Amino acid sequence: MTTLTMAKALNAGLRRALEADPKVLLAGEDIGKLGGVFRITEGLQADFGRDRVVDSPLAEAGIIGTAVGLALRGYRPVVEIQFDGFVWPGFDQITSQLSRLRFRSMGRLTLPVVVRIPYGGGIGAIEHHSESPESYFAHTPGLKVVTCSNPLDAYWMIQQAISSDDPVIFLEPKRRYHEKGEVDTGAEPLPLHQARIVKSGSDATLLAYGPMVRTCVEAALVAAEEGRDLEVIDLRSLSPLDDAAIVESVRRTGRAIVVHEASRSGGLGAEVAARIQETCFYDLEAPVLRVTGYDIPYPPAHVEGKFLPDLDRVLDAVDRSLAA
Amino acid sequence: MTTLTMAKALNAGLRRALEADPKVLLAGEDIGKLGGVFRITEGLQADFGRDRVVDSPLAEAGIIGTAVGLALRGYRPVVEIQFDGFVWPGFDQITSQLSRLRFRSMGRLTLPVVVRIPYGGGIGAIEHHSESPESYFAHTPGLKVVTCSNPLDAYWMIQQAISSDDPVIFLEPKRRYHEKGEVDTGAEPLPLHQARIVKSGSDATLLAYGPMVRTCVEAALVAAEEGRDLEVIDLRSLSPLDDAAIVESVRRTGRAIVVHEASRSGGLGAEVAARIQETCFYDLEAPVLRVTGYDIPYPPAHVEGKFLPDLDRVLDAVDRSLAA
Amino acid sequence: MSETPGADFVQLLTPDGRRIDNCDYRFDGDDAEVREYLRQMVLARRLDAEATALQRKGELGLWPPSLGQEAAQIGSAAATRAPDEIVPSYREHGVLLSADVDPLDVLKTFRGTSMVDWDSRATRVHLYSFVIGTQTLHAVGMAMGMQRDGLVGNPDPADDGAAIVYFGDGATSQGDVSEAFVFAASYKAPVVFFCQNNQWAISEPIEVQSRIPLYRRSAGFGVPGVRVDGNDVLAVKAVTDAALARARRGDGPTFVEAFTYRMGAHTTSDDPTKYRGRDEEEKWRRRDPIARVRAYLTAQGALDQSFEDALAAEADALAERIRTEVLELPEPAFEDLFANAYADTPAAVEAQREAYLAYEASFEETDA
Amino acid sequence: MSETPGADFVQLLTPDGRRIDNCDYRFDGDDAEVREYLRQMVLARRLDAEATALQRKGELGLWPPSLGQEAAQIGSAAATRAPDEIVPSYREHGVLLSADVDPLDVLKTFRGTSMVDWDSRATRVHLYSFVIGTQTLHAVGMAMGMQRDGLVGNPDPADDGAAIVYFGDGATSQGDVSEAFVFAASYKAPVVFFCQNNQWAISEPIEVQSRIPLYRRSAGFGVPGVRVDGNDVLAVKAVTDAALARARRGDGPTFVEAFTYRMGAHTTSDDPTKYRGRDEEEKWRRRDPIARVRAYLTAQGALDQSFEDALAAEADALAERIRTEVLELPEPAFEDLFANAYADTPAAVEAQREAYLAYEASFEETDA
Ligand SMILES: Cc1ncc(C[n+]2csc(CCOP(=O)(O)OP(=O)(O)O)c2C)c(N)n1
Ligand SMILES: Cc1ncc(C[n+]2csc(CCOP(=O)(O)OP(=O)(O)O)c2C)c(N)n1
Ligand SMILES: [Mg+2]
Ligand SMILES: [Mg+2]
Repeated sequence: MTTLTMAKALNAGLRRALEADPKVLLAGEDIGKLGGVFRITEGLQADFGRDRVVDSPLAEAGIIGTAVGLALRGYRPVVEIQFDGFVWPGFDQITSQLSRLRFRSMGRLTLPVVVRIPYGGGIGAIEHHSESPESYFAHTPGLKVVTCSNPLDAYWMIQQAISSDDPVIFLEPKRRYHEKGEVDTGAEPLPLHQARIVKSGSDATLLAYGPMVRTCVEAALVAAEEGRDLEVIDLRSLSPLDDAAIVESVRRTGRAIVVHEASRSGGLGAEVAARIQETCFYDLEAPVLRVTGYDIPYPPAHVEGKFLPDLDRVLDAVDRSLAA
Repeated sequence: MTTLTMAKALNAGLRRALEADPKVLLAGEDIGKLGGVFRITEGLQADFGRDRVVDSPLAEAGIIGTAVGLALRGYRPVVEIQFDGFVWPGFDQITSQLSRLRFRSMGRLTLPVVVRIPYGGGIGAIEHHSESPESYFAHTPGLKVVTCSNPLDAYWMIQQAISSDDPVIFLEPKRRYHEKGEVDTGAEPLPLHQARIVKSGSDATLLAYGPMVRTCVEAALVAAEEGRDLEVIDLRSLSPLDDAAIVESVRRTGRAIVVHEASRSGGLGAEVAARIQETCFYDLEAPVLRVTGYDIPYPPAHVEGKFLPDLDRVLDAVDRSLAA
Repeated sequence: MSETPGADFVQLLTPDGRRIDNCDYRFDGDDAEVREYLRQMVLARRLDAEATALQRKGELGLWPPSLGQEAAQIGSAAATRAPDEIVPSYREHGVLLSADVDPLDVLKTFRGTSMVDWDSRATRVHLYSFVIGTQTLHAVGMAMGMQRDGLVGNPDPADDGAAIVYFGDGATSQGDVSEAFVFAASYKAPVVFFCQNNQWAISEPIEVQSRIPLYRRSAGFGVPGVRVDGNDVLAVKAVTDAALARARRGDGPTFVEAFTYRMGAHTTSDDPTKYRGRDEEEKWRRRDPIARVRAYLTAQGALDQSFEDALAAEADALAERIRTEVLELPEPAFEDLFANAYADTPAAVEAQREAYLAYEASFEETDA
Repeated sequence: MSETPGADFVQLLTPDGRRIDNCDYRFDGDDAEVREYLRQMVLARRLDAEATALQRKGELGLWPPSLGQEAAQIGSAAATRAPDEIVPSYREHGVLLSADVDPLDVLKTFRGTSMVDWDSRATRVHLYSFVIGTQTLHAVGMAMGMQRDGLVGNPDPADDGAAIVYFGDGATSQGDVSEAFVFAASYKAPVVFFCQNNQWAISEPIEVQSRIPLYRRSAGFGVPGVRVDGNDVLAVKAVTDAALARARRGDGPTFVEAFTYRMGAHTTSDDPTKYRGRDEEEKWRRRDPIARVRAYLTAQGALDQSFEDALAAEADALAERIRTEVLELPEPAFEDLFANAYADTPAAVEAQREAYLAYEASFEETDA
């Protein structure tokens, strides 16, 4: 058991994957000598060489497209997209090739590619550096989409993603990179596509993932002081969703609030809400509420705090849900 | 009043827009001499010249990116993407530039660009030619997303889209291109972002758009024979949604079924269902159901009929909704 | 068509079948080998004709004809050998035939009974790609993999391999293709970019994509380019040999522009009369790649009636097999497709499959 | 750094400030004009230094320094005039200063109080772009618009215009940039592609993007390329003049590679010691573009103390203004942003704005 930041936990997970399987290789812009702009790959090129930790030319379609080719030759490429907003030039390769070459080949080919994307806001960045693109991927059949909310998950989930035979979009909540947590490198990890009850409760279920998990836990602690017993679920896997866990909780609490940074319309919360009302219709005491970014592009850094869901907005929704 | 196919109605609408405003221009692959692979632009280059009806090099990012530049110089470009599955190479330009240059410029710039995309299945095509990408656009703030289901709307909506100062993703249900309808070129059209009740009814509301409107109307006619009175709403505008129309109908019927060809998870139906349960919670007699494509890539043509919602699948959902 | 080819245009056989010399590129095969090319070209053309006819009868959903591009396809494919990887676009029926992919597998896709259904690992022929340009990056990635697998620059050249990727003139405008040049050059990847400039991208003449000869496109990326007479199977073989040898040696990528012509429609849905003239088509018909190699072999005295008869019989047999077996291609079971989207199928997708089956079963009950 | 520049490298001033001739490119300004460049370069450097300092104090979120690229920026901007359109990337603070964009507007973006907040139509300077390469296509589209507006090839060249677009060496790998070459060549659009090769794309040396001189990249697209000493303001001005004149005349696009150096960090978040050596930085320090033009003017006897004093005072005043006014930049009102996403704001977005305001108001009630 050691205490690590999420950044270091990811680094340790990548290192272990590189050690475990010679077919694993990393590629991306500035991931070599620099160790990536967030230093997630720090030291890895020095230790594993330039053939396994590759500084790519500045072109995301090229990065994803060549990863597809490497995977077809039996490699397990883990590519880094420098920031969320820069995945779009590679989106065609993701959505029309990476996600569906297995289907296109009648199930013959496997595409064990991991696309790591630091995502989300809250770091005071300029444009295109604070996006939450998860639902574009979650709507794309053939992809798996996961996100970690803490160092322990970061350490294990990155390794599980790398050993997945399906392509995985691995979303890293960049504003949590420097938060610390206990990492047990010996323990048996939770399966990659399973949700986790972070705090159990009975009055309402908060469904969150990535950066918003901590926000929801904090909200639940404050609510507890007011005598409200909230359950917080870390979805972890956004595609597939862990329906069983969601349904089990909402059946118990009768109330659900989905929280994410992405814009509301067409965000992951829509899918979660649609499923909950399909499966828990008779158990719901209140509509499923969504606490999300607004339906405008990400704003300038000085007001990002207004755009992003925070403890107060979550509690406000809890009030509304309980009042219904 | 004339009878036109949707293809001819679009052609007539484009022609009228070209005549009305010298700043309107069309660009895309093969839209000139050939008139586009669906002949939507047939005859327009001959009449308006190669400067206004432009055969673009084979590159979608280039087509969208140069349209952005033309718009910045005061033009109103209408670009054609040859098939739904080929919009992705241009997606970065759409999602990071076209959709948000207005926001990026603090509201100073207007981007009156229309991106026409023939979409959806049912034409027996090979891969990438039958996609329904609407929810990727509807989740992107700054874009407007509309789709026509009949020649009359096609004629008017394309002109309204061209005169919109916001960028519009204009989705054309290619399998309906050759269906005919009455087109009144003198009438006052419905506002672009308003839904239309195609058939009124009281037992349940079918919410559809584009290619599925006709399917739903047919289902409603069959249901009527069995004594079921279904309302069919053509959403027409997918972003923004006409919330008022949806709520008004569902409040009346207490039951809603959303129908689309796109894969279920994260499809537009998720957003519609999420909103309905938020706004009509106490009016709903049954969960909002979704009749959609499955969560796999589009299948080979010989089995596309199994993938696509049809009359029977819609009626099956109606049964389930009424049984709830 | 584009400007007439200049000095950089590699030709070893004139249109009327006379052998000429080129100081940089030599064809080193014998007449038996050339006869084998003729054989494959004739079979490819027959396959194409049958498929086109089947589409007209409604038995295929679509067909992109390879008519006229046989020399470019057979000549380049002839230069490959294990462990090379072949990465086609969607019109390389001749390449696939040469690489022993069963034509019936190719026809399945266009009939609409299957996604791409040949074993790309066993055949070393990657799937057809329908998104223009996309496959060039896959090929570079495969070449990067081959580098790492130690398949480049070995003491025994027979151990070396490379990837060859096919694409059209129109594809050169796509960002993906330019990025493929960048990555290939940056990594010195063992890849040959084989562009069939058939003068047209659907209705757009090559001038829309490039106002200068296309083979020049790549040099600025550090990838040497060469233009070859794409209707001259010997020249195509020689140029591709050299490019593949360079790649396998570890000297990096090459761009080959095979200057040829799409004699048919873009696909069976297309109507070329809308955008090009008979005279142009006629001019190219006089450069028919099959006639050329046949003229050459005849002049060499290397073609006799028994060869021609056997070839005609083989082509007829192929045609007959196609006509029969296309109609017998099994219809896909929709429920099986749910297993193809993921290696590890999510429960929700499995549930959709079950719901689909239950729904289908409900009709049987009703019908019964 | 990359290989030493060869014969194609246009230089009019040696690093120690001696004037040399070039048969293709001439600088036709007088010393007063050169003094004006010096002035702008000094101001640009001061702006950059102040902004860097403000970022260190936490007053800006980020700053991408232009240090070392002043000649490339001021020299090229000097070649523009109405109705040219200037399309920057994100490091062209010198270009903006030269084009009279208020530095405070630039600083707003990096402080994080605003999106891009200068009037791009009034200034003819398009927004900064942060997605690498994206703006090259916008510039080509603008140039296509200028063609249609009749701003190209007029009897009086003063009526002509062109677009000039800035991007970095790293950007040349992006598909968008290659597509911009394709479109510009296809349409013969009046556009100048101005690439500042500052040798680095964050931590990646130019060799990752190109193993051959970068200016050669464009020729294969039919876009002539030229490499200019990017630290020589006279050469940059002369080369850009020629490229713009060609574009305005209607002769089509040109690619200019300004060979320069990013003397500072990539941005204030970057740490160059991780990836490059002091010796390299030192070598380039000896090619400082400001020292060079100052040496030249001094040798010409065209610099006197009063000019230097006035310039120093002007730079101090600029610095002082920046230091004061950055702190006074108004905080944005979040609710106002809802009006910026659409020309015609949807009801649901308006409702979100109202919900936001009501929610905020609820705190005021609570607080009261
Ligand atoms: C990204 C993308 N855009 C558009 C299309 C539609 N399309 C199919 S083939 C084609 C023309 C291709 O021309 P070329 O590359 O010259 O190949 P050819 O068909 O001549 O062999 C186009 C535009 C596509 N398949 N993919
Ligand atoms: C599409 C995209 N990918 C990645 C990035 C992250 N990024 C910002 S600047 C940069 C390097 C740019 O290098 P270059 O083009 O040489 O310009 P310079 O910064 O040297 O001026 C990178 C990779 C980005 N902004 N956009
Ligand atoms: Mg072609
Ligand atoms: Mg640079």
